[in-house]
Amino acid sequence: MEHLLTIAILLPLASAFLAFLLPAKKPGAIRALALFATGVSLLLTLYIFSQFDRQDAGYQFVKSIEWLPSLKVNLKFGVDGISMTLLLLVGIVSFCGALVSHEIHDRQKEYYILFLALTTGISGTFCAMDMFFFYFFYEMAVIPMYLLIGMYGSLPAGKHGRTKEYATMKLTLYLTAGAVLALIGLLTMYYAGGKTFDMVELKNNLRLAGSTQKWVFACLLFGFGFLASLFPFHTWSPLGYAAAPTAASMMHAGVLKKLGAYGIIRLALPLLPEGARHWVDLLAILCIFNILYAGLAALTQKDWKFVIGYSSVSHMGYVMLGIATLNVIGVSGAVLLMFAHGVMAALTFSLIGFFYHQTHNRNVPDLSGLARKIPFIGVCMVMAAMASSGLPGFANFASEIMVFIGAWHQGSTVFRIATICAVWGIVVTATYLLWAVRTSFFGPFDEKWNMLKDATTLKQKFPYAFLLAVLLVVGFWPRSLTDIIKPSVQRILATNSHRLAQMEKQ
Amino acid sequence: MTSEITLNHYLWVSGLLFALGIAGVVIRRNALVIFMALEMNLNAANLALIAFSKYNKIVDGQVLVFFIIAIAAAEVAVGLAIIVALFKRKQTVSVNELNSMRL
Amino acid sequence: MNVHDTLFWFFSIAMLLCGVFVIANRNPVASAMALVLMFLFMAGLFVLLEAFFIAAIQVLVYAGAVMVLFLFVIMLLDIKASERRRFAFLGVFGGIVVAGAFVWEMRIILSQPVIPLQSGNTDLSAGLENVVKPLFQHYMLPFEVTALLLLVAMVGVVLLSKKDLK
Amino acid sequence: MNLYATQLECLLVILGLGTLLTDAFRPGGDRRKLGYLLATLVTITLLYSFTLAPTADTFFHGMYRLDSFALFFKRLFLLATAFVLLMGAEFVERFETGVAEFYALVLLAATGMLVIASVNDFILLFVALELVTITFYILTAFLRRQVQSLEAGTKYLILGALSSGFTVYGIAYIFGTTGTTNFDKLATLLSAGGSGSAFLLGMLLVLTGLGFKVASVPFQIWAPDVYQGAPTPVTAFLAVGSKAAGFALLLRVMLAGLLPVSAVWMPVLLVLAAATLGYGNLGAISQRNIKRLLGYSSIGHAGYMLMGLAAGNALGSQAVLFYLGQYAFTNLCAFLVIIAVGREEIADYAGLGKRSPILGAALFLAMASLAGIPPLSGFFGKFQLFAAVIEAAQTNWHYYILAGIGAGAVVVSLYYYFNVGRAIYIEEAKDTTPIPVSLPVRAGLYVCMLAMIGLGIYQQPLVEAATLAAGIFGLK
Amino acid sequence: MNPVWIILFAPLCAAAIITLLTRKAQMLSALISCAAIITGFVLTLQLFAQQGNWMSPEPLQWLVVDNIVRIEFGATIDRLSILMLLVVTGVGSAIHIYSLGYMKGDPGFSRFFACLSLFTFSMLGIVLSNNFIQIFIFWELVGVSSYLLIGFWFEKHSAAEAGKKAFLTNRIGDFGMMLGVLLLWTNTGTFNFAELPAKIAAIPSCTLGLIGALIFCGAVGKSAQFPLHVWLPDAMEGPTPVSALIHAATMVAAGVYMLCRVSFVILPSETALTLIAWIGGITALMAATIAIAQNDIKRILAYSTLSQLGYMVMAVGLTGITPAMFHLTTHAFFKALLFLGAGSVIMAMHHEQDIWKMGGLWKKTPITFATFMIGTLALAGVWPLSGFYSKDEILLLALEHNKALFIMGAFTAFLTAYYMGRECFVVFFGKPRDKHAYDHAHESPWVMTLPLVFLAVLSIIGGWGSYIPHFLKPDEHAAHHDAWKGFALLLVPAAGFLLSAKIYLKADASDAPVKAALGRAWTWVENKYYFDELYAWIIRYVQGTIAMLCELFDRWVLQRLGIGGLAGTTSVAGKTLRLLQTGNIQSYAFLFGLGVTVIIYYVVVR
Repeated sequence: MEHLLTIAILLPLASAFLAFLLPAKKPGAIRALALFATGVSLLLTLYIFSQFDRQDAGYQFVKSIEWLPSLKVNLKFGVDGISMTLLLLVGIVSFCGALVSHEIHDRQKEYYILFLALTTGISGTFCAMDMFFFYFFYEMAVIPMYLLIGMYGSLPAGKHGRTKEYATMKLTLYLTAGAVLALIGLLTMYYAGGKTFDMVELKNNLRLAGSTQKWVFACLLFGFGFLASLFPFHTWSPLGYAAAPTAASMMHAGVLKKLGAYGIIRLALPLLPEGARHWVDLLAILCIFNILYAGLAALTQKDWKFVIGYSSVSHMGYVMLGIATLNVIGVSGAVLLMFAHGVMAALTFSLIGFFYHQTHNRNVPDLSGLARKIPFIGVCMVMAAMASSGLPGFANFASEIMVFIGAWHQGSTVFRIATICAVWGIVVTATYLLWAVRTSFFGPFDEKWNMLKDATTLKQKFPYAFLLAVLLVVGFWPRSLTDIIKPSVQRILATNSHRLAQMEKQ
Repeated sequence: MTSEITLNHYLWVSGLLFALGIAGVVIRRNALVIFMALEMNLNAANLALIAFSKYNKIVDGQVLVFFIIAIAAAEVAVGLAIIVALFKRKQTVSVNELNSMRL
Repeated sequence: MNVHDTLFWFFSIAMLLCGVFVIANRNPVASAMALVLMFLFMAGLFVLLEAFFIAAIQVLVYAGAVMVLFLFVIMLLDIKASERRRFAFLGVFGGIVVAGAFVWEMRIILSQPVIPLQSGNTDLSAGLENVVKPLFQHYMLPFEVTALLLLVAMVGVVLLSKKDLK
Repeated sequence: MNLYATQLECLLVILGLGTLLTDAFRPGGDRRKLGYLLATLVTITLLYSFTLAPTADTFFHGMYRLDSFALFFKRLFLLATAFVLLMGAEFVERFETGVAEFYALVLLAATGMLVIASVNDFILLFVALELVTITFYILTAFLRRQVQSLEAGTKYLILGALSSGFTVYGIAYIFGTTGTTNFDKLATLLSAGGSGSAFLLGMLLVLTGLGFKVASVPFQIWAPDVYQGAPTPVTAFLAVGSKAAGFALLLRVMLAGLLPVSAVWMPVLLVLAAATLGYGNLGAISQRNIKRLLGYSSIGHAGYMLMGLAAGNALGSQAVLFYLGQYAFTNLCAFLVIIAVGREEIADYAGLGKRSPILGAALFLAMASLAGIPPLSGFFGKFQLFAAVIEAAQTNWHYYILAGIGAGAVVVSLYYYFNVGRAIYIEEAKDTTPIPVSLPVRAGLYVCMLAMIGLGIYQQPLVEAATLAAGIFGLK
Repeated sequence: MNPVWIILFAPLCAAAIITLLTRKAQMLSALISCAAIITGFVLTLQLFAQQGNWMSPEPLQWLVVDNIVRIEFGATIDRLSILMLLVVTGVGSAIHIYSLGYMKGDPGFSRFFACLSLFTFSMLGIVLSNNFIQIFIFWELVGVSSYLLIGFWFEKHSAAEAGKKAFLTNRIGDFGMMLGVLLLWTNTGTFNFAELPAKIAAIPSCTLGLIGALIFCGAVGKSAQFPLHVWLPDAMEGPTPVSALIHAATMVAAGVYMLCRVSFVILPSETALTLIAWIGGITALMAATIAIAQNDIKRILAYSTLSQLGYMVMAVGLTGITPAMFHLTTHAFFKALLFLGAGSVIMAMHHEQDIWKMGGLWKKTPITFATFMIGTLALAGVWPLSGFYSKDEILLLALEHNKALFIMGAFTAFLTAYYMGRECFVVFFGKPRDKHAYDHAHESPWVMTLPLVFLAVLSIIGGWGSYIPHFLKPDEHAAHHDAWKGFALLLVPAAGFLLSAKIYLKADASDAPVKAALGRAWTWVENKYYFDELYAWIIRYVQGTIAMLCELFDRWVLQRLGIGGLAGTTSVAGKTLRLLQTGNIQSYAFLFGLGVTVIIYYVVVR
């Protein structure tokens, strides 16, 4: 029972090793293994979710293995409401990602090994209760991502001579730059917390002067901000997604990106209250840029993946805005939005992958009236676009409205302005998404796309339908997640304010 | 009759010789002469060691000089062998023609 | 000024002049000859410092063996006149800068007397015994290592100079 | 007793002399098999070394130690030697002549390194150092038909001799100003009394010599040329053995002998570490020759390790040892692949992942480990070093600057390492013929990969060994 | 289970079942959809019959975070919502049945009914909402189902474009509404309609005005008020039943309904009221003027809808909640009737919508003609049809409160009669302009005519006895205006009809005399005051420019200058450093020596 979580996290990695031993000539077996690993992981996650004690705000299913006594490193996994939500997201997206990976025909063995390693890297980060392993898994995603994009990606030529090699290198460098920046902050916290990597202990022991907190928080904020594509560190993101193969885009935009925001919520907010208070205003301003600027930039894009890429930058602005509010509703909204946007981005990228695989063209103006040939994909795409632009009924709406309320509730002028911009942002989002959907799926049918085939069998439809269903279920009943997110967020913020009070007393 | 010559005098001589050695390495392009300059460096160290040994009344300095001389001999042998081999290939001992690797 | 001091000045100045000659002379043969002289004057300084054993080795190994090797190689290679090119200005400048900087720093370092933290009481002038005995007692390991080094040098020189290639 | 302490050295000397004799008596033997045999024997020696117990005693009148630090490095050198012999065996065709001598020289150099691991006296230090260095002059110039090899040899020779001159001059001053050459006595004397500027001169000049060995700025300048020109097994030996020897000395001298004056040398190392990081990583950016790239990279890694030394705390010294340990596996892995491929231009590695999956995977993992990405051992090495620097920064904020530069270096290094990775996996091969990989090389690669991944995930064994080894300095 | 939930969720279930299961079986799908709404209608009638003994069901806690935010999912059942439920389910049922005939044979038949059911669900949701967030949720859902239905024939360029336009325009309105809701929430701490009225008084009046104005933005978008009216005429690209249901009877009225629902926010603020009244008045007049120059049978009706919505909004602005709802109800009857009639005409003419290609149809399609005439008269406000009662109440209200608005309203009424007259005369009288089409024209099947008749009856009797205002405000007797004023106002539509009859009631009628009389004004009116062009210009140049600037900033400043610059600097630094690596030993030795001296300098000398 207590090992379940560890198994759910490490199963994909173990399968990657197993796949390494399988002969490359049997891609079918490797694919089956990958599906099995991600599927079982998902089921275990769902089981853990069902057993999750909704009243308890702390970590559950904690399992600690002593790892490196000299540095006091323990392999310690546990989930609280926030991690639980995001672990669920990893399970869902990775399973669907594995499902839609049938489009890969070349070097499948390496592909699935990388994909599985990536999955463990991400879920490990979400559940690590030890800062070392948090960072370990955080960085572990770099290699698989680099190779997945480099080996299996594609970037239509001509866009200012940018190649997939350039894209993947840029992405890797950005993420690493952010990671090492965060590392400096994390290590400072390690020493200030009496040399412990354990997040729980750290919460009790950390002593940092206000002035130090300010720059340590900055390290974490911008360090993690690179991955969360915070303005102006976002430029890797659309390019990287555009170049990535379908499943990698799904994992990256859907899940990996959330690691950045998760890091801030998990480590920076509770432990560095003074720093947080110092930086939130700037963060809110950057969020405005994220939301509006990236949204407007998305308006000018022609490539479907660039549109969605900029859109995801824009959405991360909402997440960061939610975090910046430092109140329960805003931060809970941010967590829920991480989930919602993760599923939505995965859905969108998988849909793009579906038709791109057949058309080898994802330039929006070149496509027209696709809905006639691929109505199922068209319907899903419309729904994804609607979800993305915050339509009620989808999880995104519930989370976005929480972010709005939270940000408005925060009360300062900066946040009021940010909220107004954020609300306007959904108009902008709707503008470019509807344009893209309308241009490529609606309108007169272009005969050159006559060869397109729709998803007809249940097997083909499943990943898309599943992702949509998740969005709808959470959208109709957001409390299925907010009820577990809220206590944990509350706890984190309570730590934050408790520390602040302590510091003011001193 | 006391000597006006102190340890520092010897160290000065040694230091100047060492400086000459460095200068020689930088200035000369003939590998053989460079090698001679390097020998001067070692000799400067020898002188310092002997002087220290004398003024500190500790024998270790002299012992080290013994090793240095032996090693210097070996080094010269190896060095000259390499230079000869190089000359055979390139017909030159000028070090500024050794630039087949750069970037 | 006593004899010791006079000899010190003579040997030192002569040695340094020889040193200058070594690096300033464009003819390698002349450089080598100056180097021999330098070694000899150095040996003189060693004698002044009562290091007779070392002085003897200096003459034997350096002035004898090493210099012969040098001269031999110079002759062997028969470097043509074209090789004796003029000095490169930058090289000269650089050499003088570095050497000058070093000397300047030495001037500051040696502006006060160098006093050791501890000193011994070995009488070095008493004879070879005081020098050679520790060599084979205390310093057996370095001695062995040096022996290996000479072996290495031998193997290396043979290898590098072997004419035929199997 | 003394013989007991030096038994590993003795074994290597016997092996080396035996090799020379074998060559003399059986000139026509299969040199490749001889290499494998020697590699196996050295491996056995390595395994045997684990039966030795560290001791606090000194040998040879306080000159030689067989403490855990010494043993750690001895094992490291034996490991490197075994691999270099294996590489030598793979390199047989390109040597044309003197293969047995090559093995013998490698073994003798290794002997020097083993001594270096144990030095406790400047005289022994100098002699052992010269044994290693002079052997390397020969090894570097070993391919005497190739201009590059000779050129590299000449450069290494002249600059090495220059640095020897500095070292010995420095030793002279340390001896002259303290009256001793023994590290322990030195530490006692220094902690009792002050030191003048003449002593500092001596110390810095010794530092120069050691800096040369580890290729630290500003004494790094030889590294790229020599790495490129030397025969590949020798480059590997330089990168792994010689560099580790330099660090062994640096640690021993600085932490055992000169610790009382750490206030003087720590800032120097701080600056040198920063400069070394910058130089190595920036210089590597546009390299096209993989050996030269690794030369620059080795400068960069020297910078990382200097970070640990500059931090001057227990974690830092331990981290340096850990780093060296994992760096050995990583670099040996890379060089094994380079030898197996037999080409040096990075462009020649295009499509390696398809031509030979094992070589591709091994080189890619090596590059990723050098770049410091989990779950590979390089990551944990860097992590510890950064942790050490941040620890030092808690009392001296300048170390944050060092950490920042280190962070920048990590990012830059990722670029050039992944450029190699790109060639391996992303670029299309021009030449798609599969590359045969011999069984011993395959075994070696598996060992290295296993070590890289194993030490990356389960760091405890090496950390424990490193902690024990670094523990002798008694740092906090 | 409270019947309200059945009313609300039956259409959603129908939509889900059709999408997931019965998409292939077209007729079954359609019947499921019809059954759902008719069930709703029956249950609503049952509720209606209970007359005041209503129980609002226990709300679900949809989203609860601390005590700060508590968003419920509940249902308000009161007179207002029941009236609206009746309208939606009643008119909706008629239109569903009509669609069975109208959409027959369309490949997207099932999809059409699924969307229609989804729309019904959303619309009922708006009606039943008991808090602002819930109403916003359904508000958006209505928007999306409207988007889907307008773009139903998605392969038609204009349809796809119109759907997008409608959605986006609505979004702009919702933007304001969302902000208004947030502002209201910060001032009161609740979203709930039941709790809000008590807390309104505490809000400062200028804030309240702002809140009212912002919330009104939502209504502006949804009810297509000036200046966001542009989407509604384009929405006629959808199938005609959709135009009838969504863009005439129900959805566009949602804005008015919402204003009535939240009247407690609006009524206390004079500023908001004035704004609302004037926007309504302007919309009414402007739309009516545009309608006189349109040639598309549905577009004329669309502008007429705009105009009528303007009346309702104006009524709200003049504090006339009851008149607004009254007119909303009657308008739903007769406008749905008119649209369905138009649809029938279009069917008869084989999907021809240009009135100038029709003519003399009254003989061919008698039922359609008769019902259409009833609708027209009701719309024009002719006694004793329903429009007369409801419109008169508004006009008289305006007369009481604001003379200027009254004049505008009255003139609008004149224009209404005029353009409706024009449409009727051109379509049904005169000589057939397209002989071929005329010959093949035929009356629609009974599934289509039956709803026409049903709605015609409602249009006639809807206003009798002021039953609706009474139902809304049972304890308050509707202000009895002087009857003579009402009858005096009859002169206005009469004049309109007469004028249009004079111009258009002839065999070869044309716009030429009007065009000549109006001159430049005609061009303006014909081009809808160039609003579309203005907005297109704004979108292209203002938004396009900003977006382009962002893109350029991203590409050049951030990527090229920032990242490229950083990367470039790094690589230049690398290249510069490598200049040291000349390969020349002399320079190496020099650097080596220099390094040593520099270190010595810094440590020893300095």
